[in-house]
Amino acid sequence: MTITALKQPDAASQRKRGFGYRAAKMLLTQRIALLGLLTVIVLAVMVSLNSAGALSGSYDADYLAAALISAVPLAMLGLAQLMVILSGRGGIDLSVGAIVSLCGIVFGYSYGVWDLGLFVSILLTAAAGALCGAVNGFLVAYIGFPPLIATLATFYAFKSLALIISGQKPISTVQIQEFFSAAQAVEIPLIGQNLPNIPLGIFTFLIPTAALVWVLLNRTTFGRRLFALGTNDVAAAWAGVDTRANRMSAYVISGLISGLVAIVAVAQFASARPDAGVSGNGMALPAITIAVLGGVAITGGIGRVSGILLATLLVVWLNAGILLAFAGNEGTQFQLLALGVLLIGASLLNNLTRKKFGVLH
Amino acid sequence: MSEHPTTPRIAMRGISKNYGGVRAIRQADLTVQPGTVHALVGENGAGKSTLIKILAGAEQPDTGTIEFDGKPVTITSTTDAIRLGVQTVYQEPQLFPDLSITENIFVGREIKRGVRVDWAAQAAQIQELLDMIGLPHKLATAPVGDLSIAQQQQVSIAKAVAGDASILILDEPSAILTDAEISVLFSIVRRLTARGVAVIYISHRLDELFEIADTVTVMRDGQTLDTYDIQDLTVTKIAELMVGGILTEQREPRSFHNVAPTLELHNIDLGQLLNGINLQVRPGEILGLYGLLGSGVAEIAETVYGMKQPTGGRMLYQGKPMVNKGPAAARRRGITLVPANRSAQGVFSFQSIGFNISIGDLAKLSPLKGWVNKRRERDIVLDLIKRLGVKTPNENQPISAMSGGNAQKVVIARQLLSTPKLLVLAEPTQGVDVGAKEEIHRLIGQLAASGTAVLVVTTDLAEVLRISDRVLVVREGSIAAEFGPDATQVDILAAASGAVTTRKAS
Amino acid sequence: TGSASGGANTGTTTVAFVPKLQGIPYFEAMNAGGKKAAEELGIKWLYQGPTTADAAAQADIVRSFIQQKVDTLIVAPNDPDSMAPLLKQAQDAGIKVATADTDAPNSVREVFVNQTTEQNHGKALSESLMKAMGGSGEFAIVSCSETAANLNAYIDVIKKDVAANHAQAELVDLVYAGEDQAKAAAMATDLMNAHPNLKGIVGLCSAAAPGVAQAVKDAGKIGKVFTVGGGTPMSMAPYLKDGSSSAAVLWDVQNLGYLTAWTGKELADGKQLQSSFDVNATIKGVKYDPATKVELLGPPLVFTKDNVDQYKY
Amino acid sequence: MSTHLQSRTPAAAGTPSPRKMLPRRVTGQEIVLIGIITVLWILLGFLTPAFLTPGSILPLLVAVAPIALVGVGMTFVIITAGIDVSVGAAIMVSAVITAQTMVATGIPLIPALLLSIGVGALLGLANGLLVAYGKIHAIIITFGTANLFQFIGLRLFGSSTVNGVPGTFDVFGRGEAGRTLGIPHSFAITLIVVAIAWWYLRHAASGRHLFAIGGNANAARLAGINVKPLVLMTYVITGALVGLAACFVIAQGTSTLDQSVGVGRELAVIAAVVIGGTSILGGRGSVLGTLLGAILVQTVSSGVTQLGWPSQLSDLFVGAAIIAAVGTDIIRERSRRKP
Ligand SMILES: Nc1ncnc2c1ncn2[C@@H]1O[C@H](COP(=O)(O)OP(=O)(O)OP(=O)(O)O)[C@@H](O)[C@H]1O
Ligand SMILES: Nc1ncnc2c1ncn2[C@@H]1O[C@H](COP(=O)(O)OP(=O)(O)OP(=O)(O)O)[C@@H](O)[C@H]1O
Ligand SMILES: [Mg+2]
Ligand SMILES: [Mg+2]
Repeated sequence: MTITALKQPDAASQRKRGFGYRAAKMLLTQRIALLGLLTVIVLAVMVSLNSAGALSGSYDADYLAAALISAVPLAMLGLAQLMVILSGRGGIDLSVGAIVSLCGIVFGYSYGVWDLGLFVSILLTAAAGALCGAVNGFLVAYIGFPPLIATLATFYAFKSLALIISGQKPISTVQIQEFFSAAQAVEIPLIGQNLPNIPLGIFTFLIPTAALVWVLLNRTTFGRRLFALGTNDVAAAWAGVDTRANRMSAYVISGLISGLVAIVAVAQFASARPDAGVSGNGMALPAITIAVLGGVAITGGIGRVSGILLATLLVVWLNAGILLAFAGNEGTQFQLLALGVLLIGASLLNNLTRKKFGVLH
Repeated sequence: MSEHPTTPRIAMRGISKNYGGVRAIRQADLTVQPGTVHALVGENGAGKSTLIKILAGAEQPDTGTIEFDGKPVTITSTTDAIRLGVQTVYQEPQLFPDLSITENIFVGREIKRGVRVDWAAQAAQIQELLDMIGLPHKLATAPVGDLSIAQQQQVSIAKAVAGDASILILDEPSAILTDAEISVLFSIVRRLTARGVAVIYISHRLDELFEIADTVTVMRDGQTLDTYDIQDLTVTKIAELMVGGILTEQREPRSFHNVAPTLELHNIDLGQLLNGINLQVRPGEILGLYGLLGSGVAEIAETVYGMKQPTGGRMLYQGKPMVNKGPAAARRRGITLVPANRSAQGVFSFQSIGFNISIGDLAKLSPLKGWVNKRRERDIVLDLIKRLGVKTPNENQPISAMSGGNAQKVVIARQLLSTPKLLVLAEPTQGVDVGAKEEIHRLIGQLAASGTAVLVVTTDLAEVLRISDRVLVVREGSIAAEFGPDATQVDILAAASGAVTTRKAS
Repeated sequence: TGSASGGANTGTTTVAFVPKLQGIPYFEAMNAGGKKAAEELGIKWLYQGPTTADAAAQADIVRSFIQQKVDTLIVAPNDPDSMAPLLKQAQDAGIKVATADTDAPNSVREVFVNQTTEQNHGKALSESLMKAMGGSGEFAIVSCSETAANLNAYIDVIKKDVAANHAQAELVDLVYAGEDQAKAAAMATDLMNAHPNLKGIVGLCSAAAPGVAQAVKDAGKIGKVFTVGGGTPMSMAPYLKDGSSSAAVLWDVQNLGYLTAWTGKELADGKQLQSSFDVNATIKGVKYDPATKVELLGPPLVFTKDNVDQYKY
Repeated sequence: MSTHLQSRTPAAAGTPSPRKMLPRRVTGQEIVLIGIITVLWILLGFLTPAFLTPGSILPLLVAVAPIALVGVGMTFVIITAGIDVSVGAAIMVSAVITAQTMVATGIPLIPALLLSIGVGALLGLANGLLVAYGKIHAIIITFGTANLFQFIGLRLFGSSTVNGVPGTFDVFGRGEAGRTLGIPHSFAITLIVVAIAWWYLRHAASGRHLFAIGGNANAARLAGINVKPLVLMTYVITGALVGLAACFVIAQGTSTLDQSVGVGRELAVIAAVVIGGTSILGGRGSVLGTLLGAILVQTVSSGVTQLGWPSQLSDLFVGAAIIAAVGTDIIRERSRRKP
């Protein structure tokens, strides 16, 4: 009736508007378009700085490929945050870093000390991660803890447990040291000769995880239910969605992914460190940052796998470039500046988007 | 009455407002005289709420002027509006769940001594206000979050009345109130108009306008059509103005199959809320459940659907005992429900229409359990959109961009993914315009005709009489009376409000 | 790809050093020593550290230096095990690799520039403490990171030395305060309360050493509780002077930085290190063990109120 | 006439006295916390006799002060349904500017205090403007500004420490100079701030408005409350208290200030606030609870050290304390909401 009468002229007028308007709208409403553009800008600026000789090392394909090694844990934990933030009601997981620490020790013992073999060790570690996630999920979904609080509590608890069960010592037996090969850069078969070597973790961990999460979210009914309860918890319950079980599953998956990241971290560091995920600023805050930058709405129900992956690429390549652009201590300091500006800038843009175009994707 | 002798309290001229691409209102005019009740009517999405939000300072217009008592004013915030004496009861209660009723009523204009809130002075005033709206005194300190929706609406009204209003705006206040509560509201409104307050009254219950309104402005497609004296109008006339055509009353005769009941409730209890509920509904039958808010009528629907677990009694479904652990279990059995509160319980706002429909039965989306086949989803969704006449360019539109009536159809479509054996509809047409209401009623009739047992839970008297084969009246957690289709509104209302205590055989 | 001997730099030898973290006096003093060496030896000295003592952040920086194709890459690893593979990667890229301050024993590093042995350092700490405590009484240790290998090694040495040589002294508690001075002070306060007879506290790292001294000062227990620790001279000077700290055990950090840079140049030039050598007028008698490939700056330096003002870092 | 309402009416029977109109003075959560803390202190008093001595309690209270102080601001922020994860980095910036100025100019106590508070308030203003007027979720904004503040702080440190910080702030310290009649000044100031904040939140109209904003920001706007300035104010207050807390942190540190100052404090502060019963969803909370929460956390970590247990255990107990405290709160709320 009336609504279509109001809408149709709008659709028509949109068709009439020029390419510029549509491009701007796409950049603002499609987070991945914006991230893609930013990544291209970063690459272009760095490459031109490079050819102008303003960088202290060459910003080339080899370097970009080598930098991808830090993309693996970052993007995977970003995906873990995607799952829980999507589930709504303030979903967030502050404990992922602590789970990485704890599960790293589990992997260190099972693979490096008890010698259970790679396959069993991976299963055990992933199960430990899922169990940690289940604790979070139970507190959030069944008891009704706000996620920020539940995961803050388990962050403290898991972090402490990792130190206690490891006796504060990293596990670095021969097996663990040799496990580094799992993180090494490899040549891509067939087409690899002309391309730089890519860190193995991209293929063994990141791509499978990303594919799995994508399929879960976009091709399974679980994904539908997750989006539903993230968008409107009450409506989901009335539509027959078991909100508690599904919300809990999101946290279990987040824990599971964190468990896998623990294996990546062990491989990358050639040792199982009880503070692997919490030292420095920890792994949780960067992961949340990646998720937000990747366009995941903190209120739930909106978010895409591609956004996480692109945001990771942007941050990792930008950071790598900054290290070459600023010598000395400034390098790492300017990384903080860049991240802060990106995060606030992207959020302000989101806001503009909502005002101008309504919904955001 | 258009040539009123006095200066209008408010004169809005040439008001337009766009939301992104949506033109919510276009060149609307509204002139309201002091001491009158001015009704604003129009289909869902006609722009009524938007127009009054502009007056209340909650939204800023793109174009237009506003005059207050003959002087031009600019209203850029709710503070500006409140300063002019504009008090508003919004369509959705705007309250603070953790604060007490007293604090809710005084929030924003506390009685103060210095910076400190004068609790004692507020306490003295609150009693008077609670008396006026008919809420018990003991609720003064209760957190608003503990109240029922209807009580919250009453608090909103008290809040607006407590302010020194020169204009009182009521946006569909009656939609969730019972008739008793509405009559309290009307007496308040009359008292205020007697003091010279101008009241703007928005409602879809056209019949009540004849009780309270002096003038009526009709809106359509974001425009104000014209303003009429209430004496010059009838319900049919208003409805015709609203939809811009002639409404034909059509009652399709329903054929009633006398077969084994789909659902039987035997002495169902639910804590203090329900006691000893007995009812039966058969395939093809439409059973109306009428009750005032708080009567327990809503709880019957929730119990059947598995949202609440009965504390006593038996439920039989297709002749077999049934325990519904939750809505999912009910749906697996073929019981679906359209919830009463569309925005809170029904709609996944920024998701697409397709998403909003298919969430009802994800198992249908692929032969493989747990899997989503996008093409199959599209086919199913498009089919339902067509069957229900949802007005949308495609199934990917977010449901938040739709009018109330269309959104309601989407929520109904969700229940029809597989033809339900038992369909429960709670307030199926609340806040839905006349045209859409018509279509929804026809749809319910069609479903019944195809063999679905239908349970309609409503507080809309006209509706329950119009579509039901039988009407059960619920009062204080029990079935108070049963009526056949020949009952009158008076019979039912009397039963619901306690005048009739004996059960009348049908 | 660029030539083998450098991308951005042309001709001059480039030595890069990655500290555990930036902004703390210890590593900034090494940086100062390295800069001085660079001026005197005509090399290019690069210094870049993470903002927190984080192995992953450090790895990113090491990777960027590999990319810059420096001639020599020297690292003070936060996590020796995780640094080993990266050093291998650097070596494969034709870069000379070494460690300084903290070793990565299972790596391909060609030299470890050691300030002093863990044995010597631990022993100097325990001897200074025992001297202050008069060889008897209860003492406690406030360490920093739970996982720092060198700190844990010092703890072992102290335990053994006290057990062997000071039977009346007893280690009653060991706590970890992270790299946080205030937390170290709070924990030292708790230790003094829990053990009223406590006579000594070791503040093991450069954050804990001033922290424990401050706690003793605040508790008004100067002269009753004695502290020693691994603090840098300028941060320890006030405490050494008021007696809340009896001794700070460290080494000449600027000289260590100088030696690090010098060693980097030697490696780049492909020279063989002698078993004992002098670097300049102040750095003399450096030992080198070809079997373990470890350079040794010399014995630890004990700062007291008498000599602390000679060191400006 | 309102018979139909009777089955749904909650709350006690009878007309309330004006006294009952007042918001509750002490919440259930606070009573629980007082109980837990009392039990813990008595228990620790038995297990380690030194615990209940002034030499142990006073430093504990001094250590509580900065966390509780920032916690007061954080409580304001969280009541409005916001959050500020940048307070750790903001402490760093305030502390380094103040310490450097003291070293360079030797300014006396009051100007130094004002400087630190001013810097903190300025950082809070940046947060507040972005949250209130940028209309972005507070957690995102403050994650962003946390990075920016950390950048600013590190640049100011200039890869060095601030050495020879004068003892100007010793009046807030752990030592003898920091006490009068045995009461630590820093804790006394914190108590005063808590008391003022408690009164403000309970009795001042604008204090009540903070609860309204947290309960339903749109309804608050529609009720004519100036939401944005009030939200802005909560961040500025948090910033100012961060500035004051930075002075306490300097006083509790050594004569050398290094760049680890403030790092990770935000989580400790948030932990204290949520243990104190403030709802992270907004609309409900108390500063008294926050103070008690901070005391509980500090008691746990001091207790673990004094008992001679491995210090790594204290985080485990903090985690457990959060779950226990918030869990009882959730269960109590739920049982209250059930008629
Ligand atoms: N915030 C908004 N953003 C986008 N569109 C909006 C917004 N609010 C209203 N609209 C659109 O503006 C039009 C007018 O809406 P409005 O709420 O004023 O209608 P109404 O007459 O009050 O309808 P109802 O009877 O259903 O309450 C509708 O098409 C609606 O979808
Ligand atoms: N028994 C009573 N009868 C009538 N009015 C009362 C009574 N007790 C208190 N009041 C009124 O209620 C208001 C609040 O009381 P009061 O001034 O004691 O609060 P307060 O001191 O600010 O807070 P608290 O009660 O927590 O100490 C006052 O204005 C007082 O006049
Ligand atoms: Mg409306
Ligand atoms: Mg009083």
